[in-house]
Amino acid sequence: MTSDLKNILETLIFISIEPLPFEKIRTLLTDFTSEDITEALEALVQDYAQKNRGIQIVQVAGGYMFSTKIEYDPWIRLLLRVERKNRLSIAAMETLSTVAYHQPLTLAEISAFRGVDSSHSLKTLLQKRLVKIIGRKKSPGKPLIYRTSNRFLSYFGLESLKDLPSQEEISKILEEKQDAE
Amino acid sequence: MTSDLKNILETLIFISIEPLPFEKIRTLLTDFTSEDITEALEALVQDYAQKNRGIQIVQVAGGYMFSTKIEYDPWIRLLLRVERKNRLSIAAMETLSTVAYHQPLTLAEISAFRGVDSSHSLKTLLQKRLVKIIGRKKSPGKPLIYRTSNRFLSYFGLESLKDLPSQEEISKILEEKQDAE
Amino acid sequence: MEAFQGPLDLLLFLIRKKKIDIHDIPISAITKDYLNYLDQKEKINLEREAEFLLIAALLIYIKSQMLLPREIVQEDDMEDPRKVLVDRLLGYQKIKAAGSLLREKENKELQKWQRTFLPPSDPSNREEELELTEISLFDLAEAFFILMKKKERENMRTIKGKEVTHEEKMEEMLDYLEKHSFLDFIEYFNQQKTISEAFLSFFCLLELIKARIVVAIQESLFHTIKVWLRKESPS
Repeated sequence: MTSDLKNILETLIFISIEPLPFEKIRTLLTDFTSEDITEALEALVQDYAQKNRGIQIVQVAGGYMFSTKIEYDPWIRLLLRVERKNRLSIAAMETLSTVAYHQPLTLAEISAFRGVDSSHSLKTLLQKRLVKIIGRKKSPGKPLIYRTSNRFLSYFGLESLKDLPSQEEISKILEEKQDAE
Repeated sequence: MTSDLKNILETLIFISIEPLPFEKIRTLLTDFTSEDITEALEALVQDYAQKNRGIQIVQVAGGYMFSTKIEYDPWIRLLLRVERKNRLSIAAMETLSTVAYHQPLTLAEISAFRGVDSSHSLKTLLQKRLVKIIGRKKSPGKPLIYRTSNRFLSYFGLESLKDLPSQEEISKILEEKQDAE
Repeated sequence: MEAFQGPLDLLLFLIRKKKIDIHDIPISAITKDYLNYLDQKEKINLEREAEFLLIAALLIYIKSQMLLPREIVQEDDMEDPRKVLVDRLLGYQKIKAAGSLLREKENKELQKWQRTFLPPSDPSNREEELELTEISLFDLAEAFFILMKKKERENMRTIKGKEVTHEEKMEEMLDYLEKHSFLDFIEYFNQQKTISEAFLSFFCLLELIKARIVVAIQESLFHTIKVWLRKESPS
């Protein structure tokens, strides 16, 4: 029975193109308890985490999904005949980091944090669906308010915003930089 | 090494949109002999054929590909039904935006604007309560008149319809997109 | 100026270069460095220039504040005129550092690949498959007629090709399938030279599907329809 539950979970995660949230699994599998599902999920993730597997189940953006393991990237690019995937520009990354740590906020606020006009980078991020409009601010001019999207989370392999680099990690980076110079 | 070859094969089959032919694999993996590849493929297919797996590797149209197992089809259908229900199709999204920006209006007006019959999308939107009927037009046939609902506003985090992103704001983003392409 | 994301970036660079404590910036010296740097650069993007000058003005303002004789007040109440700047620099520094950590994650994630298509269900289970991933003839016809409309609009060239017979077309399609292993519906129909030939190949395709020689699958909603030769097709 447990093996069957594990198989069902494997199938559901496999068939889902977007990260499959635990809550959704629970509403689908009404015959199983939350504990059973949690346990089977853990066992399944564990199965794929083994060395002798090329694919894995990752937890991103609040859900489970299949992805390949990093070390096989060269082979995939060989198969698909593609170069390395494009990275965000420095400006876009800075803008995204600003949104991530200070959200929700407006374009003017982003530009103030960065000291430069950020409309161009923000457009790029909207197009890439890494940032979304969530409404308007109740202030003069009623500027649009922005937030990071679920896609942002899966783009960086984060389960939730709580997994953003912490204050300690950031401080560590800054100290290292100081030491290096 | 054999395990690594098996992992590579697993990854390639996983990511390939079409069934992956043996010949293609051979031309990609020049470091391995045909025998090694055959052997690793068989082992891989065998791995997945075990009872305690929900997915499998099958040979179709002269190639290898992942597929789910028959016995889990009911679960897949359950998931897809839920997903489909929750997702707005492109047509529905188009219809919704037409209503949002041109309300109040009739079905004929929506269809004329989109250039396609929009009765189906409109039905979906009514079911999702994103659009509501507010009365009948005093014109031949007395067609129903539609508007977006309060639920629409709260769904998109808007206080009022005045807060919808303006034509200028959106066209700024879209123009950029065209430039990028 | 290209190398710096903006004036704050430049300031941070100058502060680090001189190994200055960010909480105790010697404003006079750093202002001099900053203005020198602006002078060195001849080509400044006009848009950016305003932003760089804005911070220059802030620096000069802070400098002037610091030169003013301080009133005798309690240390605690005294606001350091540099505080505004220091807060901004610290905030920006944090954003930049977080960005570099996110960059590491990005590098890692970009090497992972996800499927972007729906995998088919077990192909041996055809009845089930029909329901799930195989598209109906209606879908196929609909897609086709939309296509035809488009073709008509494009004022398709009416160069008369040679008359193609039903058998020839059928054979041509099977050859194509055998060679390419699959056939992209939209692409294939776009390649047809005349409307009548396109119609003919469409009806051939319907026959091949009905005879269960090929299978048509739409990988995900709104994607192109792909036609595959069934492996165990009746010959």
